[in-house]
Amino acid sequence: MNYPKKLTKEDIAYRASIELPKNSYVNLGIGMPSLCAKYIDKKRNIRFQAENGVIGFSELADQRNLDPNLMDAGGQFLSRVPGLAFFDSAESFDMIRGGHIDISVLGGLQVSKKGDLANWMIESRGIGSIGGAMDLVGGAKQVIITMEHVTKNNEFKILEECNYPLTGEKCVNKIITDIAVMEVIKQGLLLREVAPGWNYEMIQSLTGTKLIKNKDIKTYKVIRS
Amino acid sequence: MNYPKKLTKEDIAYRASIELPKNSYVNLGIGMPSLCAKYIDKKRNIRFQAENGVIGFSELADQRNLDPNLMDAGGQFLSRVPGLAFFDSAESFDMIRGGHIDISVLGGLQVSKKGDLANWMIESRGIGSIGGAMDLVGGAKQVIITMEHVTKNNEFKILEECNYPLTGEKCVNKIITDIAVMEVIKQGLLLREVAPGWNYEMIQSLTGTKLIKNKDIKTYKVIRS
Amino acid sequence: MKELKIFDSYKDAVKDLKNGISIMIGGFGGEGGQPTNLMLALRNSNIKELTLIGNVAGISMTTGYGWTNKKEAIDQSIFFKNKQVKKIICSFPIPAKQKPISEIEKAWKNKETTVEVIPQGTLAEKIRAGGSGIPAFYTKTGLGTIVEKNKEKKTINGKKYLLEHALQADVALIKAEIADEFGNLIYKGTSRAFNPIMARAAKLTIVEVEKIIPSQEIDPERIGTPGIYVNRLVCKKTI
Amino acid sequence: MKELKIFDSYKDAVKDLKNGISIMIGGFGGEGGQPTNLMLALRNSNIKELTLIGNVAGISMTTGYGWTNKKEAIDQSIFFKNKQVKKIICSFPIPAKQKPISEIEKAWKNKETTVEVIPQGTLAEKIRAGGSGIPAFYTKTGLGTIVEKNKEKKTINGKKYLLEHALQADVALIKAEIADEFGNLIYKGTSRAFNPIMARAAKLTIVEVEKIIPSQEIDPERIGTPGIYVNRLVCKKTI
Repeated sequence: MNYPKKLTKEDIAYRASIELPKNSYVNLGIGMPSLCAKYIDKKRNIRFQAENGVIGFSELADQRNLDPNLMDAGGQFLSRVPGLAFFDSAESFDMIRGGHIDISVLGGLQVSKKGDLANWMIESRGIGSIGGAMDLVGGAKQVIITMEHVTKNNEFKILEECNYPLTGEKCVNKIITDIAVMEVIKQGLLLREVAPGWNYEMIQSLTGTKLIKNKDIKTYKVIRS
Repeated sequence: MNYPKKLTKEDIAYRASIELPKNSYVNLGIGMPSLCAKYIDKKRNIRFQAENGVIGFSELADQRNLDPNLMDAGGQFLSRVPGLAFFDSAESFDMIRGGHIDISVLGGLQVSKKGDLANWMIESRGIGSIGGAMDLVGGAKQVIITMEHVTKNNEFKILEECNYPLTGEKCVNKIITDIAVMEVIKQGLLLREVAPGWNYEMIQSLTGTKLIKNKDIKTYKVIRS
Repeated sequence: MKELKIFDSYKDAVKDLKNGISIMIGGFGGEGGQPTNLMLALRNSNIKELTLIGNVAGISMTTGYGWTNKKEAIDQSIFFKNKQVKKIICSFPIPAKQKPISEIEKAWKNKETTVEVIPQGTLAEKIRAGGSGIPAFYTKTGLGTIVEKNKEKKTINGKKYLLEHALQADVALIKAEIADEFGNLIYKGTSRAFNPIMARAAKLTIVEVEKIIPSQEIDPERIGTPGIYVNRLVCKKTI
Repeated sequence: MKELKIFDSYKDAVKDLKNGISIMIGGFGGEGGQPTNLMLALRNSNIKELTLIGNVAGISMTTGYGWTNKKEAIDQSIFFKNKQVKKIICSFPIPAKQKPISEIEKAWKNKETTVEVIPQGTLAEKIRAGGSGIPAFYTKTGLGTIVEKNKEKKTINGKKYLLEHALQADVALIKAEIADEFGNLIYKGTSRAFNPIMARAAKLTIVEVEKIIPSQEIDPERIGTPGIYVNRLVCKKTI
């Protein structure tokens, strides 16, 4: 099959940023998820939390003003904006595990049709880093996964069952990839949006599980403000 | 039996204060135990903790300078000395339950020969206040009970078994009363000191369990500095 | 996706609360850290069949406990006197002295109210667990006492412990010194007590503060409760 | 009855530690909150067969993670390179990228070190429990994953949870910004992380601080760790 151009990481991050409602508290994972922050209009009052013990940040520090005591969980230095609060690791996970975070945006290695997520270990490596991911997928009110739809070698990442070690069972609510936006519903994965030029059949051909066709499949929003 | 004069509450508190070693962290219960603080020389660096979330205090506030935000667990207002620290109730009991407090001095209604303590409810009243006592007797490294040796009606308070509801089992290390100082040892209660003019037989006659006679029974220290 | 609401009336801040709910009341006992104005508004609201959760249950009005001016003392007694309480969960319901008899003891004797007494540290940890996604934990506090009645026991590393469950509530009424417009809270001295843990353990957290200042002026290092836990702020003078 | 000891040499502060002990290392990962000078002193001490406990295990030296000057990055790799580690308990042992291969991954591949990976929130709570007299607690984190292997499960209010046990250590090496002569500690910004909970969970807590000031000058409202948990302070410039 001849496929149209896929979207960029920035497009995925922008699309994910649209999912974050006004006044929400959000934890962004390392890498692609962390790019979301760039696309948030301040008026939306979205406040980010990081596992290492900070809430209320909105932007990264200027490279000339890096403070080792003001970092996010991805190791990026933050800008000192009004309304920050700090706390230790126990309290940080009270917040996460206790169900207080509205949305967790994470990267994914594999997602199953039931919403199982694998994102912490490539089986063959035999060792991996869990970090805060298992707490986040269990604790956040909503979990959004941002990732490429298939691997570099065109292997499926959206599957009947994950074969990498799981991060969590039935924990994913939405998947945003470089070609599609899917929602996890009871019956499986509902295809809601496709990237410009793509259609259901093309997306299905790159997906390891049957996608449910929404009656109104929209085009993926890629126009950034 | 004709008994000599009993000691005062202040004498009991003074005697208990001698038990507090240099550099120790101590929690004093409401009432008689709280009087201990008066007799501590500052050089001994004894630092008091209170359940409501403060550590490092040493003295009560001047009556003209009462700050509602600087209180101990007995509802007494404290003096703002250098080195205080504040924390919430969860952390206060992490400290107590976690075994970090060296000594807890508490009042008692009854103590058994095994070191069981009853100090929170008079059975006939049917309702009582546990407060922090059960956590303190389980968490502190050493528990000292200060109380009158018998009730106002001359009923025994030191018994084979407590008949009031327990605060804790086998938790008491020392009992300091208005006539004697006893230590809880494996075999029972060891009489270590008697008030001036008192002897083993007199103390035994006011005690509901057999006291073990220390080979060297000392006279109770009542000379205050 | 909650929006923080700022009120300038205590009455308005509690007026939509319903009969039969569970309410945590912060502080320790005494004046400092107690949401006294919110409590008075709750009493005036006349909602009934409440389950109250808090450290004390009414020791100040009989003894003056923890009040700099003992004659002004207000405590949970106001709810018992007004017959609003179905049940109270606390660690210190009554003073040691039996006279004068407190409102809670009267209500308990008249079988108007159930009283559940919990060791203070266990109460604090149950509330902390309630806000932290910990459904239950083990502790040795209360072993060998009536507290262990009807509770599961478990031996861990050769020692016996009791299983204790998390405690949550519909509403928390708490007190802080300062807030900013994001709901970040600063406490003062010993007035932390049960306030920070209750803020996390309730579905709706209503906070009485002395003042609200702009977030530019609040010290992030001093925040005891981040605004994520706060739904309503009440202060007579706002920004 | 501990006496707080103040050192002006990192080497002296760790010189009596013995082979085979368990050591918690504070911070989160990266420069802020990491007791870097104490870690270097521990590496130089050459004590072996250590069990290390901490959030990370060596991601900064391969990726520059969390360092303002990435070339200066120091992390737990120094102990693996020096073959001092029997076991490490952590949440984030290795970076996602496989090249360059980190010292811990080498040591693990060579079977010199056992690596136990724990979800970060569970690790934090296990350490908190260790210092708080809570022997075990339930959490849903890790359910349905390899984390649940060999762990007890329990159904509470109709939902399944895992039993997790407390974690303690012989020694904690932690970092704070400011201390007073009682050992009260103040942290700065995101450099709290695992430091306050580790301070409570070890038999011997050694703290690296930027400065020690007289207690008259320390703000009691800002103290993150009360001195009761601190045994040793190290600072190059003391009072």
